[in-house]
Amino acid sequence: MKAETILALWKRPMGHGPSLPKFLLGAYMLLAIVAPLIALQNPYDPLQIYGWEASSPPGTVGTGGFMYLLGTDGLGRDIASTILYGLRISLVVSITSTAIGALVGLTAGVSAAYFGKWVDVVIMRVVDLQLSLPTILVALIAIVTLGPGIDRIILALIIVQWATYARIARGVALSEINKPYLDAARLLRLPISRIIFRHLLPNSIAPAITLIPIELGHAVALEATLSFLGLGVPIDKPSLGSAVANGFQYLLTGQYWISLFPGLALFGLIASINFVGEDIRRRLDPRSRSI
Amino acid sequence: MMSTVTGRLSQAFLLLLVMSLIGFVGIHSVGNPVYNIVNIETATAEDIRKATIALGLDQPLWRQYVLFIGNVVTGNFGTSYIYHLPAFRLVMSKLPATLELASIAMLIAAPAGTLLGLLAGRRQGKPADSAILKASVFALSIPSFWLSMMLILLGAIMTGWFPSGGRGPTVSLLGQDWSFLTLDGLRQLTLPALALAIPNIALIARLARSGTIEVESQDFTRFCRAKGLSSRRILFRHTLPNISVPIVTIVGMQFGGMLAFAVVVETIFAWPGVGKLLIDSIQLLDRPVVMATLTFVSVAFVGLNALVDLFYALLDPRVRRSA
Amino acid sequence: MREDICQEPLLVVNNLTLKHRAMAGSTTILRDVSLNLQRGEILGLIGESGAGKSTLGNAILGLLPPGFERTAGAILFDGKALDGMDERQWDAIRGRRISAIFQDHTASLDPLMTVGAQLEETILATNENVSRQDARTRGVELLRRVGIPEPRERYHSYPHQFSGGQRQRVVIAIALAGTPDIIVADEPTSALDATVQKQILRLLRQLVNETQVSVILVTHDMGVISEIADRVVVMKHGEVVEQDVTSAILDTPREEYTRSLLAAVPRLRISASEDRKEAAENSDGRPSRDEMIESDATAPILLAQDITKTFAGQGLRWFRKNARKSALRDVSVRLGRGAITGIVGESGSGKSTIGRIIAGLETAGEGKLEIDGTSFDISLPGRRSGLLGQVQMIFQDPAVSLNPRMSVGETLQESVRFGSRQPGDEKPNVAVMMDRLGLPRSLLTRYPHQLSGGQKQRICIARALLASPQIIVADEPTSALDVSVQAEIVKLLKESVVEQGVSMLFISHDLALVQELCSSIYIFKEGRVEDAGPAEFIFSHSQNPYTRSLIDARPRRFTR
Amino acid sequence: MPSLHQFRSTLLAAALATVISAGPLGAAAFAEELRIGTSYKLMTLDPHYADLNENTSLLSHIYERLVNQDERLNPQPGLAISWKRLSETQWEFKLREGVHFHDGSPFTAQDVIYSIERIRDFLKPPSGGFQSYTQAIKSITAPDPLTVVIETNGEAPTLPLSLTSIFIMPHKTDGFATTEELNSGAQPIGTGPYKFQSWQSGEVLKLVRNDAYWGGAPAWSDVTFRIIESPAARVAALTTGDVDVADYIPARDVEGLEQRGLSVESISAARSNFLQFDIGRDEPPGVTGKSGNPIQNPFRDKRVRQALTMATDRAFLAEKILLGYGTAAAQLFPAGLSGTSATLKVEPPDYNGAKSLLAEAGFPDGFNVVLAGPAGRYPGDSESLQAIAQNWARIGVSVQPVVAPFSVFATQRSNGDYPVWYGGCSGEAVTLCLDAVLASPNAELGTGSLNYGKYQNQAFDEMLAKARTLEEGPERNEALARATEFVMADYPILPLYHFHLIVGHGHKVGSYAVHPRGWTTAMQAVPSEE
Repeated sequence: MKAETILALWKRPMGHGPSLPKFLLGAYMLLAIVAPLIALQNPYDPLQIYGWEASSPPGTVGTGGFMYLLGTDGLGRDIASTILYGLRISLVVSITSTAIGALVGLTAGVSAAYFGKWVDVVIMRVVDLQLSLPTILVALIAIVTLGPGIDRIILALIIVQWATYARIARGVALSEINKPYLDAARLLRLPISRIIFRHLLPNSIAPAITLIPIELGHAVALEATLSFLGLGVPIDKPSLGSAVANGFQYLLTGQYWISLFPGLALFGLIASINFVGEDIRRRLDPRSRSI
Repeated sequence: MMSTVTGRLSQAFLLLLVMSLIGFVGIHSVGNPVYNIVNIETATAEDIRKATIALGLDQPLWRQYVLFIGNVVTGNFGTSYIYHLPAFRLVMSKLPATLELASIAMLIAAPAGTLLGLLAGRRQGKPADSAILKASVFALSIPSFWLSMMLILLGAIMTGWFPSGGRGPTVSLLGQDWSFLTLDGLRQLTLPALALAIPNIALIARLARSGTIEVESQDFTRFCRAKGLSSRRILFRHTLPNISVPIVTIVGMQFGGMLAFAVVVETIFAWPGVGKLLIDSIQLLDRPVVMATLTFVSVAFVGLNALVDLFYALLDPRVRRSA
Repeated sequence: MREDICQEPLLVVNNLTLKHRAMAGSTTILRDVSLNLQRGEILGLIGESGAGKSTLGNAILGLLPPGFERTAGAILFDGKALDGMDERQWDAIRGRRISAIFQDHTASLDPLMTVGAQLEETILATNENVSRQDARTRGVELLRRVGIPEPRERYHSYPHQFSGGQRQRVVIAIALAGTPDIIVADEPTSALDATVQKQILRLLRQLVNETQVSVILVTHDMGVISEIADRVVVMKHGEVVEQDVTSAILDTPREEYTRSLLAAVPRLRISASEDRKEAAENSDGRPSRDEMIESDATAPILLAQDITKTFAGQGLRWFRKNARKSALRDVSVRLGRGAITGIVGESGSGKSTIGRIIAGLETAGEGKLEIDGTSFDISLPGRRSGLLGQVQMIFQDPAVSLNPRMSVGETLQESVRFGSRQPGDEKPNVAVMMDRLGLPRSLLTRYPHQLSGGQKQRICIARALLASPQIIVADEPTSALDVSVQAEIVKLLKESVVEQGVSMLFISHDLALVQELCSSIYIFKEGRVEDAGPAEFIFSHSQNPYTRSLIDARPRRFTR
Repeated sequence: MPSLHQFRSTLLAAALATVISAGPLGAAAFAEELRIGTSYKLMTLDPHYADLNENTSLLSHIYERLVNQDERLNPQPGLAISWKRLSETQWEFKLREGVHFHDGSPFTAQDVIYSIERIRDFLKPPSGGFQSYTQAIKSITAPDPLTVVIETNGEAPTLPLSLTSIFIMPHKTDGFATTEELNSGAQPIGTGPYKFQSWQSGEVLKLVRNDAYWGGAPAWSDVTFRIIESPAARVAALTTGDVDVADYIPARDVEGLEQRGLSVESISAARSNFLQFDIGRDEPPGVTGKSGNPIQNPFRDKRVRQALTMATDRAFLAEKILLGYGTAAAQLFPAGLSGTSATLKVEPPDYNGAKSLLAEAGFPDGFNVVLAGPAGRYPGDSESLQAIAQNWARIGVSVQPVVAPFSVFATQRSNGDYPVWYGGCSGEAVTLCLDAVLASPNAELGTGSLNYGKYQNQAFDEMLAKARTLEEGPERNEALARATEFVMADYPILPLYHFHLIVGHGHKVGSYAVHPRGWTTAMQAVPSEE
């Protein structure tokens, strides 16, 4: 990885010029932040919901005096508002878990590489075990054991994610350790903390940075999947995933809007994250070797 | 060679041990399976107590675990609380359904992904490449549950081309029931197989693409061109074999994943496979079945890894040690 | 073009100008380059990195990466313009008329295919009407011709089962498979050890003589040119500086640049053959180790005795990449106070390993190590043995020797701050050191990627010196640099040792460099000390056959 | 959405293709084979293993009971043609003549004794679900091969009702058959209208017609049960014609099925779902004041329970969540079944009244409460919780709905982790639910087994005890109805709804009689005339 490209990325994280994914992602973020201001209904407030208007098709004007732009779900919640609020949950869960997961994973990976021996063996055994299983299973086991709740989901997603970072960071750190500049650092008998934080870590996180958008996309999808399986967020505070799940049963009966619109929103969110991530990755790694 | 075998075995053993512990503790902390076995609406407290004792659930957890390990050593995973069948036999009976689903999905994904990847890699930077790349990002962005739902919406509800779920009629072969041998069975297979295949096509295509670019930027490709080979020959005779190692790895791993944990797709398409059995059993707290499934899975993973290694040796002479 | 009946040039490059288009804008890579190539001659293309010599080679092969654009001039082959042809037309040229050999013999061959299959597919692709059987016969014949022993048996081997030199021979055989008129040889020997390099060059000469094939030899090494080129084209920054027959270039260079290139090549001095004979009569030509050690009267600053290292041991787990396939057997080295001692050997001889063990970066199984009278337990990893910090190192590749995330100033300050000094010792001044090493102080705020290779290596030297060590191990400090820079660095090292009063272990594969710097020399072969002695003795009197073969592998021209 | 007609024609084509690919044999069997898609996964072939519809529904083709229950849950002759009470502790049952087991052996009193003793004495838990029905039986004798006399420990006026749950197996002379034996492929043998053919656990049960059936040849030559747990898949299988009958159709799919020309039958189930309050503890977990401070158990106050009942829009649950396939509930069994009250009515929500009642009880601003329930165990369970949350919010009670898989929910409920929860009760008679849900917990009497909230009402207990001594009949039903009316005035629970059992069927089936107890059998399906 060229230092110039990294510097360029720091200076201008969103790269040159606008593009649809960047715009979309920006719009998603904005919508999530201002959701309470623009949503016509707070779908998490039972007092604002008119149950008898459940399953209204898009365009119905309800008791609240506004139009259900995308229809209502089986309990009378405005789909458009549900999407806006669900977006908040999806983003908060995934961003928090990705950030903490990256932090934990990077520290673990670099420590494993630097200390070697049993530290390495223990950390990497856990990582290997975890990565040899599909993420969905790890997440399932974690959430089943941890129990329901948004904080538990975040925890489960951290558990799922840290291993990837740890493995990548360890790999990079190992190859960095072999570089002469680290030999030079060791020859100066620098304190271990200085070697790790001044030399090893700054040079090992760059590939992990490229991982963050991918993992963020994964986290959104995984949270949605868990919620879809009924193991995720509380039922009265639907995320995008559980909103889709709520509508799944109605899909076959023609009330397509209940799951179609949240699904589209979810898909657009993940796709825009992935496209922006792809863009960042391409600029950091011009040969785009990583998948 | 010996050390890799023991390494593998010890890893399998470790995997099994960890999974069984997690499974045990996890299920124990979640709830009491007894409530799924007795009719909660008619049973008395006494009934529940008796059933708990009968299942050995009154024992301290560590003793249950020791007992379980002891039984596993003799090949006995216990009897399903719910189905009252030997747990392992139950898992095995679900295997054909999963196996055929995963195989068909991989048979679609591997060639399609590889070809798309080669094409994109060859046309790096050209419209075909960026189209394939973009499509792959899209394909990888669709959560599998939503992909499955959309396939049902498009392939079943709107067009009526395919059934929306369930497994088709089966034909017995080699003592197992397979549904891909009947026309109807294949139709039932199509949508779930596609749901599993699409993300894998994207994954393999991206891998093949980056492999192609990497291999074709190497000196030997340049040398091949300098020595007068046609680019077609280079692609199929040199590039393809050289990118096949990572592809085989990912195919192996993904196949293993599908075999065990096509949870979401199997659930949505009501496909009676191992993944569905696992998630049902987790929900029903049917511990023997959960444990048997996890064991099968860890063994299958290690087996598949060994198979992938074997493939490496076939593909790469450098790996072939003096036999 | 003037008609010339007997000497129609095979290939003519006429005022060729090439540009490379990138996002940042377009850069001229070649400007107004003209040259021609006769049948049966070896044309040397020499220049330092960035001279555009490889680009020219690729242009002749039609293998320019995307982004290159010809803005003027032409390449004529056999009277036809090469550029502007489509891929199909190129297919008729490449392999059959123009073939190539590349630098990296390992990467040139498909690792998954037998050598025979790769030969065969080339023969089938470049010759019409050849049966598979014929192709095989010819393939075996080609292998024999390039000097592969037992070609029939080796035919079905994979590339990784050959040695480096043999692989390059196989590459040459494949290049010959289409009986081409021209072979573009891009640095064909620079990845090989000196002795092997010599053999390959000899083979190329022989093939040219036998088949009248023409060779365009792209290289940065004057030695290679001097060995086999008929004519030489000197290039700099995409332009031709001068061209002439080899002897004229070597003996009477017209241009300053050519002269500087020649001057920078280290020359090996060997005393008259009579002296050598005389010495041989006096001894068996191989001084014992004890003799060597006792020969130095003063107490050495460094004494390594009977160091043995096997790679089953530790170190492997930690530093996998360093696990080169070299072990050490009973290696003893001594370094006199204020002296520069050389360690010479080909790749895999263990010369780097001993350097790293002495610096405390690697452990060894057995052996004793004394620095300034203190002995260290080298079986313990660095920090625990207390060895770390005693010795500083200068590494081969300056590009990766500096932390890319730290400015030059930070790097040097760190060295001052953590260097090994007795309490009360005066701290060296970074700025003074910069001045001494000829580095502008403005570099202090720069980051490594903003520096040139030579600058980076000077920073590395500064870093090593600023830590105030007693000993510096320099591990091939010049081999990643251009010749002209090489000479400066060597000069700098020599001065530093004198000025700073340090002792230096200088590790290199280049005999001439070692001769220039070192007072005594150890010659390593396969993890053992093969020959050792004062520099004078080694170069003038040693009768050790391996030492001799190393000396003989030097280009004649640069050996005096 | 694309047209459903187009969809339907494609489906028909697909169904046709199925028939054709099935070959000539398939065509011949077409008219007489019945394929049922059921949610009931048969767990075991042991008829005495577990008292769950999952088992009994499918096994009732093979095995029969002494006494059957009609659609109003009244006892009807089964293998016993008549019964009478000889004394307070003695019952005599006359057995049906000319009944043979599938292996040809005749049905006699010995088989009845064997079956009852197997349950009472032999089977060990967990196969203990049926023991509650035999607990009252002291001894059983056979004066002649077609008569059994059962002596009970105490008074057992409802013994015939208990026997509606017990399947009769052929007796064995060499001891009792074990569950493992019955599961391991040994052909299960009963007297029922269909004979066992094959069983793949969790997937398929195949049956063939018992031509020697005492009640005349059954309607279908072959019956295949396909176990399809996912409701969507069951509906799909019915629409594609893969099955002729599908049970537990989600209400939301009814319209679609009818549009596609399939028939749907339904009946209010003999059961109810309700909310239960923790009344036993002073400070149950999950209840706090508006500011999050712990408060005294509000559910001990009848006014709070009444207010919450008044604020619950049960019609909404029935109409919107169950899409009309549910009846708003005011008691434990749907009105009309024996022992139910005709006067208890569901009132529309009265939020103002509820609010003032709450204020009277000392909660003018309401309180916070966790409302727990299982996910997907009963139709509309988790949705109901959210709808109730919407209702209660109007009177200031903020609800945090919590759902979990049933076993998790049940574990936590019995751990006492919830203050209010969603429950359900069903049974062969309303007394069962009155005993289990509303009677004070009493291990001796076996009452209060579902009374997790520890509700106690002595007057009601006495009324119930009095009714218990009465024999089946109008007098007893009247007593039960009065007791129900009495206890419901105290708002011990909050009855929500009686969901409807919905069964869909294709053209091959002319009519299907849904049974309130939720059984799915081939006997309920009448072939169409064509």
